[in-house]
Amino acid sequence: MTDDPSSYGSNLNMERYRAHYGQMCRIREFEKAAITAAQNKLVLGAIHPSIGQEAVAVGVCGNLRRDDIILSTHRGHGHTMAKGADPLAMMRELFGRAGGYSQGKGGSMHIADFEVGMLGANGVVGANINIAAGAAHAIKLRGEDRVVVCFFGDGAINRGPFLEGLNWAGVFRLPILFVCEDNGFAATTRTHAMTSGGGPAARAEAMGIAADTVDGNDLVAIDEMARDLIDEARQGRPRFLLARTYRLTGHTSADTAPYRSEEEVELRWLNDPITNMRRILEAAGVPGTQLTAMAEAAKSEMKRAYEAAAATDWPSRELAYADVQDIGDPRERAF
Amino acid sequence: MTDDPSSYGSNLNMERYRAHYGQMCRIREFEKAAITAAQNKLVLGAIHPSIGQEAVAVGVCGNLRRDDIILSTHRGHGHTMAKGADPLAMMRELFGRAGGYSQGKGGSMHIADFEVGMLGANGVVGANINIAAGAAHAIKLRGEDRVVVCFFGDGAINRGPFLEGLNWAGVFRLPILFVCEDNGFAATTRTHAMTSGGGPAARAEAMGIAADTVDGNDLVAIDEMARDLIDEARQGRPRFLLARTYRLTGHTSADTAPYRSEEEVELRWLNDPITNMRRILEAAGVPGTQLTAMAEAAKSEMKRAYEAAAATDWPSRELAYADVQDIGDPRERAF
Amino acid sequence: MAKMTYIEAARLAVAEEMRRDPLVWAVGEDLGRGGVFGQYKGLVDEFGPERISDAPISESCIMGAAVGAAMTGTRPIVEMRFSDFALCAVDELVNQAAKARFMFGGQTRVPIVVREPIGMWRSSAAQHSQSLEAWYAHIPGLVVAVPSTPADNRALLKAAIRCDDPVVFMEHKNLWPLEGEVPEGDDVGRFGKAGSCREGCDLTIVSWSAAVHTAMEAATALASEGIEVEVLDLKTLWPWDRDAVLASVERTGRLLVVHEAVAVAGFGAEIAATVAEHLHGALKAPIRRLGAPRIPISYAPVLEDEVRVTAGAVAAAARGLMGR
Amino acid sequence: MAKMTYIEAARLAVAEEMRRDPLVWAVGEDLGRGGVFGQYKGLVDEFGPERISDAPISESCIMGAAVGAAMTGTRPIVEMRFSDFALCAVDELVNQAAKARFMFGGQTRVPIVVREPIGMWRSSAAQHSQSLEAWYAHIPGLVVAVPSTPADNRALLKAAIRCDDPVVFMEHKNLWPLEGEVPEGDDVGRFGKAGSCREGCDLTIVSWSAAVHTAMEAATALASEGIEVEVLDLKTLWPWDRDAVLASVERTGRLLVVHEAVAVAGFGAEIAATVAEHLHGALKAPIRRLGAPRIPISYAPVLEDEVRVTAGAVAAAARGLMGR
Ligand SMILES: Cc1ncc(C[n+]2csc(CCOP(=O)(O)OP(=O)(O)O)c2C)c(N)n1
Ligand SMILES: Cc1ncc(C[n+]2csc(CCOP(=O)(O)OP(=O)(O)O)c2C)c(N)n1
Ligand SMILES: [Mg+2]
Ligand SMILES: [Mg+2]
Repeated sequence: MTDDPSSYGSNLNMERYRAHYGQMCRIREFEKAAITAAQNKLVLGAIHPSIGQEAVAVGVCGNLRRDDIILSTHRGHGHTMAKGADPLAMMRELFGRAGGYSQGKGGSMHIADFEVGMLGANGVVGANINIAAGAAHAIKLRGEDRVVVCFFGDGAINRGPFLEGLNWAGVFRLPILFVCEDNGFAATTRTHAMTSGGGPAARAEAMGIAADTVDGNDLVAIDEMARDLIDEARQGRPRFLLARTYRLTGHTSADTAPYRSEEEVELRWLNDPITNMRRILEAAGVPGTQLTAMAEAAKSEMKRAYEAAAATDWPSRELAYADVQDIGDPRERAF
Repeated sequence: MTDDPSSYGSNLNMERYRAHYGQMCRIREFEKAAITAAQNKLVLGAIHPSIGQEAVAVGVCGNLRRDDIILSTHRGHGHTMAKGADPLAMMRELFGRAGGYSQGKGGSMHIADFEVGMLGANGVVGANINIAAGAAHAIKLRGEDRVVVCFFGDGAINRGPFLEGLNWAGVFRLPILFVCEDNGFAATTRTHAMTSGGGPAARAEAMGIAADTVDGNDLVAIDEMARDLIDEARQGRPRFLLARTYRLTGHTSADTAPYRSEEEVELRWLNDPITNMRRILEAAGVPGTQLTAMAEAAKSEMKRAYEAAAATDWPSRELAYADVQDIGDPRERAF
Repeated sequence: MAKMTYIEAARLAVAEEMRRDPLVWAVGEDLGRGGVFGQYKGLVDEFGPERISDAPISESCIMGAAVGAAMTGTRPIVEMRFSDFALCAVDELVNQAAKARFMFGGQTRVPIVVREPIGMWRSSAAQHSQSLEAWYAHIPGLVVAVPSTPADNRALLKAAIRCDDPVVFMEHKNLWPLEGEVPEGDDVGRFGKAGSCREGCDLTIVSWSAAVHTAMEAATALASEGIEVEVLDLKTLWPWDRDAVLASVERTGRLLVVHEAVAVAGFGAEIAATVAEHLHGALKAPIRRLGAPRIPISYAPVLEDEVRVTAGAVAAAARGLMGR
Repeated sequence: MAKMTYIEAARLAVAEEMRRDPLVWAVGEDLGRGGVFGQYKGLVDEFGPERISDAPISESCIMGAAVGAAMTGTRPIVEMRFSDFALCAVDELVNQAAKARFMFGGQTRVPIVVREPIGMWRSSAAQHSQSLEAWYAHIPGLVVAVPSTPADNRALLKAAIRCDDPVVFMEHKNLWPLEGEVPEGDDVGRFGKAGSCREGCDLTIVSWSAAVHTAMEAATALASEGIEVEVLDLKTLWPWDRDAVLASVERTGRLLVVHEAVAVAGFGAEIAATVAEHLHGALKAPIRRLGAPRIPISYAPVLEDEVRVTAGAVAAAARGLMGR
């Protein structure tokens, strides 16, 4: 975050950031509702909240066109919503209901909305990196001017696909921006304890992918940097953005995170990206009441999504056999 | 190579380098014999000669103790012999005969002599890197002062295990030296065309493994650098050595390498590491006749190995069922 | 005898073997905080972070390093978290661990235990629910264990740790909280020895892992209808207790194989084929297999259940074989 | 009809499909120089290095990038060089390619063809000789093709390239030089349709890939002894032509499955189990399977041959089933 919020002053694009503030609130409220739903056993699978990391999703995706592509991780709600997905279809997916983005077949960890270019969260850490490289490869082969953004965590840089995918992007000069959200943790482990060397940006640079670092809790900074990097990437110059942030919740909604102190977390809450943005907007003259109203609107939107999802039917059993493959009968059971 | 051979002058440890010269000649002659054997259909599987790269094997392994460990690649004859393996048992292995190091079950691509700490060539590019890290991990757990050297090619740096294994070595501070033999090629591909960024050393540095670069055709330089790096590694400071060299033959003995010009190869022959060493030794006063005699001795040693291998029996058929595993009957065939 | 859960039994096995043999160590992500399911809870306090070692998210290196560490005189327990993630380390397991001893002519051995929790666990979806035991049974060099009870989990895990072969050790996630009696003393399991969970003369059900409990539930229901089912728990798939299966089917004349994995090319096929080969003529009814249809596992409970082999389905199949 | 080799037929199929559809492209190591066996020889001249693309030694990324490129409207042909190296990319194939369409509720498809040359090829040893077709048949979402002739290689490869599902396409390395007639015109194969290589009333042999030729050699020898064998070439294992197999075995009353892969948990078990389930009572002899013993493949010819299923072994098994 910027120490002096007023430093953005009157140059601030007020409309843009007010909208972004609203988007961050929506993501926050969506995830809070999802956590409640998990507690109430309405969401049965694991969910990984991105609370505290919303600025990265919103700041980056705010610079993408609808036909641009993103790939995400297990912690994908924010990216998905920031790319334009509908929270009700997302909530239904988390609830495993009809009308969910994937008919309830994927759940939170496989949330996706191909219509808005969100090509999927992924249950395998790092697997999205190669897939993203391939999406960018296809864009290049087809001579399009779309761009791909691949989000992943600081833990993912220790998996082979990080090397293979970045090298691939560099060799084929693909239109892709890699965004590493460094939230300090890989599940219950402090990532730095299991990472040797200079970290994500140093590794990217060594692979020929120019890397920039940004305060991941400062939406304005992310927005400005992402704009430039996405422009670059669109020209076939792959780029890397390291966003330093913090995971304010446990790894999953069920994780009480006993491996870190309450003081640590409390301190980090002082750097909440949503509060940061609010402070900047207020300093720039946006009335606090207006911002509070936006936050409230987000809350009731997600409450409605929760209730609507809870009232939605289960998917039809027949769907279990749909979309497996064209060839061969998926019902084949030995008998 | 050193431009001015006489620069090593009288500081040269004559005995040491005379022995190393002999060792390089032995490796060269072993591989020439193996190529002949392949042409004569006595060696049936693929062989990957290291002709032109002998200085790396000899220079590095010359600084290891017998109880130190090496891991190698598909191009492993030189490393194996330099670590102290017996050429006859190696030749028998290449011929698929009884008394081969692995009873003829592995062949060239899986050549190994665990007695001298040579824990295997590997048919999967890059797979040896993680295995080597694990060997070093065991050494550390057991509190021993042994060291591991892992050889691999420039092509291997584009596989995930390169990242995972180097990170592992850095995180656990393991006694390991990574040696990348950059011979310019990955099979029929010029490696640089498929490699993004600053190459092997830059990647290693980014992973926190200090990297040095050496002329891979200059045995003296390699010897001196390897000595220091192995000392470092033995203290639990993993190190990386990039040796720039050239593959004077095709990728396999059957590859005529039409993808590069004869002129290119001829030029590279002028930098043959064995000739280089000979020039240095002669400049330091070793009589050429003595060196020629050593080369001749190597040749006849390998001729004898060839003939002895050719005269050796096949392994007993029973061995097909030996050393599969302790548990369960490997003969189990459905019937 | 002590009552404990499946997960406690596993923890006990690891602790006992680590006390016995200082060369045993475990490595995987988050182990210092107990592992993703708490399988390693508290062990770091007793054995320290070198022997209960955290790892980067590097499945290939976790597996590959274990291979090298095993060749160099230690006995690593490899934690893969979900068997699905072990698919990031197949070269290391199949091309390296399984083949090294043979390929190097007996110069080395690779005593690793690869823990790969399998199976459906409510709404874990397609990438966290698979049961691929048939794959590893197909690979020369590997041992495959699939325990169904706390006692077996302890005994077989101890055996796996002592074994000089690479062992793929598949615990079922749904069984973690299952309670059962576990013998006192140094109870070390035997690979390739099936357990008879129930005797019966009408029909043999062969099963393993969590499906054993489904089979038992069905058998109880069937008994009340006068159908006496023999339930065999294979416990390990390589080696598998062919003799026990053949002896039982010879007696009952009927075989039903029940497993959670996809039926097509599942390990049930191996058992069915073997029995068909050996007991032609002795069978009173066609062999049957029950497994999942060939669809990925869904997130939504109602769709997830569609791949489940239920006690009802087992009982129905059994009745069919009895001509009822 | 034109006479050509198995490898030429594959090259032709790729060229034809790439001409037809500009979204088809191929990617793998060394493709610009024709690929490791020359399967792509000359193609770069016609289609350029973007569509016949070299790749770094990055099997995971070759496979993973193909998944992303397929989701983004292209049709990649993935070259894995040896099926053994595809074990470096199993997550990408099994957790990603095979499941994406289902897991995302039909929002996407992954039309990739994964070429994985299989099988023994003199003295290639344990890491370059495997036949793991049974693995992929077990995975929902995958199609598995195992052609045995030049004509089928062309026709099925064309079908695979046109297919919207991920197809694991396993060519046998020993068949590259095999010559055969290949139809003119746009001959596109059908998945799940077995071929009858020879008719006979005494015994059905079911086989695929190179083993079909072994089976045919045995059948010829058996004919001279008065045993008339029907030889079915499955051509694809998922789907496999169950109807053709059941119809044939119903006629002959005897089944022998012959494949090169390890017998234990091989795909032969699926066929044997299915036949046992469906044709109980119609069988005149026990079902038999012939496959490799559960040992890794050796380098030394004499040991390598130990895992080979020979025509002699097939004939002996057939005689056994005929009670001779
Ligand atoms: C290949 C693989 N290994 C392990 C896991 C289990 N896992 C899920 S999330 C996670 C931590 C990921 O850390 P990071 O990449 O930093 O992302 P974050 O959770 O912090 O967003 C782990 C280890 C997995 N999903 N995939
Ligand atoms: C995982 C894997 N992919 C591909 C191959 C095929 N292959 C064998 S050697 C080789 C080139 C390796 O290049 P490099 O690492 O530079 O070693 P060099 O051959 O130059 O010694 C390739 C691609 C393999 N053996 N393993
Ligand atoms: Mg993180
Ligand atoms: Mg090279």
